[in-house]
Amino acid sequence: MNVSYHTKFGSLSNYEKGRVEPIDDDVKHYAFSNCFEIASKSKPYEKVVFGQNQIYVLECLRAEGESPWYTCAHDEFALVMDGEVEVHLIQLEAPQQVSDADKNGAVLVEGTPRGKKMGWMKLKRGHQGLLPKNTAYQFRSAKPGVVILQTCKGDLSIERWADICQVQ
Amino acid sequence: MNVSYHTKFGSLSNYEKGRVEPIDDDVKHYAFSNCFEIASKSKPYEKVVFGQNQIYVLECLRAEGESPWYTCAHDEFALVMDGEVEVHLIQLEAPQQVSDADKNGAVLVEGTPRGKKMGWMKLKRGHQGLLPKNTAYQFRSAKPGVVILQTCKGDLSIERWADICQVQ
Amino acid sequence: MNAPADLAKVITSQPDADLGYRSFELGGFKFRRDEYFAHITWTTRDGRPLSHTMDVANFLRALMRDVAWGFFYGGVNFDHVIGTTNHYKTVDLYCGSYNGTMKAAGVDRLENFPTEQIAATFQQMLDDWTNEGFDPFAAPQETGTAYGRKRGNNTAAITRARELAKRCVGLKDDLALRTDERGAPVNRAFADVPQDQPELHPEPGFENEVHAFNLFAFLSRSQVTWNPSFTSVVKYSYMCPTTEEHILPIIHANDRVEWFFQMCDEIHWDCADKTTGKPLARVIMKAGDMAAMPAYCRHQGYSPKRSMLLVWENGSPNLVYEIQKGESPEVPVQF
Amino acid sequence: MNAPADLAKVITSQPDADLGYRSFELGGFKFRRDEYFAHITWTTRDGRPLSHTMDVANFLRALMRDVAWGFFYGGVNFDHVIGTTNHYKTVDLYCGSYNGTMKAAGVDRLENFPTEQIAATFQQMLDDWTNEGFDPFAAPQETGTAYGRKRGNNTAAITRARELAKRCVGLKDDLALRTDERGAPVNRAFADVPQDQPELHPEPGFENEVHAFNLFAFLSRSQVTWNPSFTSVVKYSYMCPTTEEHILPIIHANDRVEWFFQMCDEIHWDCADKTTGKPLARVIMKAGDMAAMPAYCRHQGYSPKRSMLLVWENGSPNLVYEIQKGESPEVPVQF
Ligand SMILES: [Fe+3]
Ligand SMILES: [Fe+3]
Repeated sequence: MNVSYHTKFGSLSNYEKGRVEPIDDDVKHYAFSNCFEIASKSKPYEKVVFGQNQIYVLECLRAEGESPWYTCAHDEFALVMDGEVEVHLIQLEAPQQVSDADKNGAVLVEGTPRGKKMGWMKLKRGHQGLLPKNTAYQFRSAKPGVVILQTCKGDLSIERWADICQVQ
Repeated sequence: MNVSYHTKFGSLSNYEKGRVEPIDDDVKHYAFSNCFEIASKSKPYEKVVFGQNQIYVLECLRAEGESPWYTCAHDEFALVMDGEVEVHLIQLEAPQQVSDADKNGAVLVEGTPRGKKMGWMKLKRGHQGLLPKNTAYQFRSAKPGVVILQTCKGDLSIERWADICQVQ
Repeated sequence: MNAPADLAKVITSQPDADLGYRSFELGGFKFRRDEYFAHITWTTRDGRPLSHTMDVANFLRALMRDVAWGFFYGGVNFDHVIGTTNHYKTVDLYCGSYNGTMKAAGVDRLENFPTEQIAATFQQMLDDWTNEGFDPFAAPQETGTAYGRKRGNNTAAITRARELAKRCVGLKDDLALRTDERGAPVNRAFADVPQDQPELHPEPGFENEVHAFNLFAFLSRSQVTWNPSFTSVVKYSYMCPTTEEHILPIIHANDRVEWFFQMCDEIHWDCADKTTGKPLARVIMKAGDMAAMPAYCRHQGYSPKRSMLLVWENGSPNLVYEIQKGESPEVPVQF
Repeated sequence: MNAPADLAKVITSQPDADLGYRSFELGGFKFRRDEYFAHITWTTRDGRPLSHTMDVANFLRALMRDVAWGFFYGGVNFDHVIGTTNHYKTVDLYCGSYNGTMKAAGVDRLENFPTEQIAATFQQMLDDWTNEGFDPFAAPQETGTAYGRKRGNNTAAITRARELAKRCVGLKDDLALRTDERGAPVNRAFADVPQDQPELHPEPGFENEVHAFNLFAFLSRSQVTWNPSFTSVVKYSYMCPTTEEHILPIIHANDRVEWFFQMCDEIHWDCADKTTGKPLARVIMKAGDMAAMPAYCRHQGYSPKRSMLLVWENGSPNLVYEIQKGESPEVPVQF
């Protein structure tokens, strides 16, 4: 039989949030949130932690306009959940790189990033881009979008669990 | 695909008994027994109760030789589980019938049964015969067989639960 | 109290545009199905929304029995969450009320409905949700899939009448024997069961009294699984033999002691506490074994090969009142 | 300790004359299958025989995951009775040990085996018991039946290699993209998922660094269900997306907090206490929802339509020791 399916994605303008239905537990222990809801209430490029496991985090970013330039001592990955986001990459020169190779999380590049242009990419919904370690990268998004970052918790990570999570 | 099946029946000479595997309960509450085991330890035509629910019983009989003549104020049914058992029926005259129409269970006919011969039937494994109320009936079985009786508990019913049931 | 016409009114939606199935409402319970699942939602005793998901094939197999048996004796658990309890004029529908944890947490819901109201809702749900080619009464190896979008129906299969002898199968004016001609061929798994009928030698005039039939042959021609018929009746003592294959689609919590006599092959039973669902025992039954299910247990059977089980029920109407008054014993026999 | 060759020795019977399947023994546990069921028997802690019956399709789907995942993180419950706990060099096999009632009653059994011993036994059992036409990784609507007598095998399907990117899918020398040519067509349920690849504008020499891929297109071409791949790696942070349809065949009791990010469609989760199996919560996840599974829970998901779930795992080898020392948090975050 030939049936057609409709795959249901969410977006800033159209999402439906699920819920925890507690039976005999504290709903806070499920840290239940929604990336579109978080991004709809965030300022551009706030790195809102919405998943964390020891040093590792998943951050939810509202992509809107140009982000600052970031760099990080380890690889990161950006997954676009809504919108169209450009990622511009510069092979950062050593003095501007994170000096501590073990430092977790992205930091702002001090001053204007110096180094070879590596190129850029345009990510649409479902596209996941590599943010190689020790590069400088900038997001550019003409309209509001949503980016999920796979990274480690760093100086710029923002935690506001009580605001984003179902609490009862 | 054409596969053939072997339906596994039991018999006096060949049966495998299951068991209750208690987790957190008393095995006696399951009154677990086996008709072939009961019949292999019974005397001919002992009416061993192996199922009971208020006034109702299922009895397990070792059919061997000729039984006495029985009669009963209500219908009964005989199901043969092993062997070949003849059932002979006589339309019992009123004086020999059970005088109390509400009396439960079969009784022995006093003296020789008097009345019209109704006929007889030969029951093999899986055959179930009607023992109509107020008739006299007699089982005849050349070799040992097993009969299950659907009836009510009566004067001739024998209960020996501790002997027939799994107790631990 | 509502008039019967109202009671039988079923609250249902238009068919879903994609899936093709209707949703149903009964009191505070909502039911919907999709390709794989039945979804049941309710408001808990403490006022919160809660949901439950069941594989739809398992749900329909359970629903089929509940409908066909008129809610049966006692409790019919579809699984560890949802089920019904028969009060014989009314029926409880519950979610979580017989699940120890959910009950203790106050997240269960139980509502009592007039029998005709819940029956009408369940019948329509069963009919709407059962696709062409899926027979909820059939063994899994003998039917097509329950899954997917709505396609046709199988009304004939789900409205089979229960076969109930008044006195004994094969008597004049009573339940007829099963034959090829009557649409009851021998099942593949019982091809080796002898089909001979008993030798009957009635004297003239006693043809309807000198009566016997081949019960095993009768059962070998059963087209359904886990669906007892009545074959012989002594007062309120009912012989309810049935042929079993795969898993009993419900977890039965009888309100009285129930006896099983395994006539061939084998069935393994999981027995659990009726109120909480906690495991109590396993009962492994082979040909010739007899076992009682105590009235405090719920039971679910597993039959690896199609087998013949004699369910022996006490259908006395007085028993209902004795059960209500707590006078009916929970265990089969004291010894 | 035995030599590795001995450890991998599998104790198995000759094939059953009628059914065609082998039986297996592992320590005090015995396994056999028939047309419909897997039967597991053991001797209880207090020395009595006990048994358990599982639908064999469900058993094989669970066994498939346990084998393919190398016993995964923490506990893999096949159902409410049987399962394994991974200690990463050894594995516990248990019946009833994580069932509150059975544990309290002393009828459970738990044995620890070297990983290679249980792995070899499980692999052979899976191979022997899986028939031609049944793919335990496939969605129920996309495979044939697991039931019946032994017929052929499906070794190719059950020995699929896990797809594990070292850094990121699509990089040189890393896990390749999925394409028609590589035997990974778009699944019927994801026919509407855009297959475009990201626009890449690398400067010369940066072709392997200016890198992105279409994760959703990659997932739309998954041939399996409930089987996470690694697609991107940051230190020990693993993105393990997977496509889900019907029911997660195991009830996972992770030994660490595990995060789920629902990327499209929806999944409903039953969460229960890891130790006892008592229900704790339902988690209804829709596109864009994030939820953590606390380390004290066991979880089982229901996906009505094939959906994309990002399982996010912390695979740090230190975590095992922290868990053993009780230093690892059971809840995802304090707030
Ligand atoms: Fe029952
Ligand atoms: Fe998990």
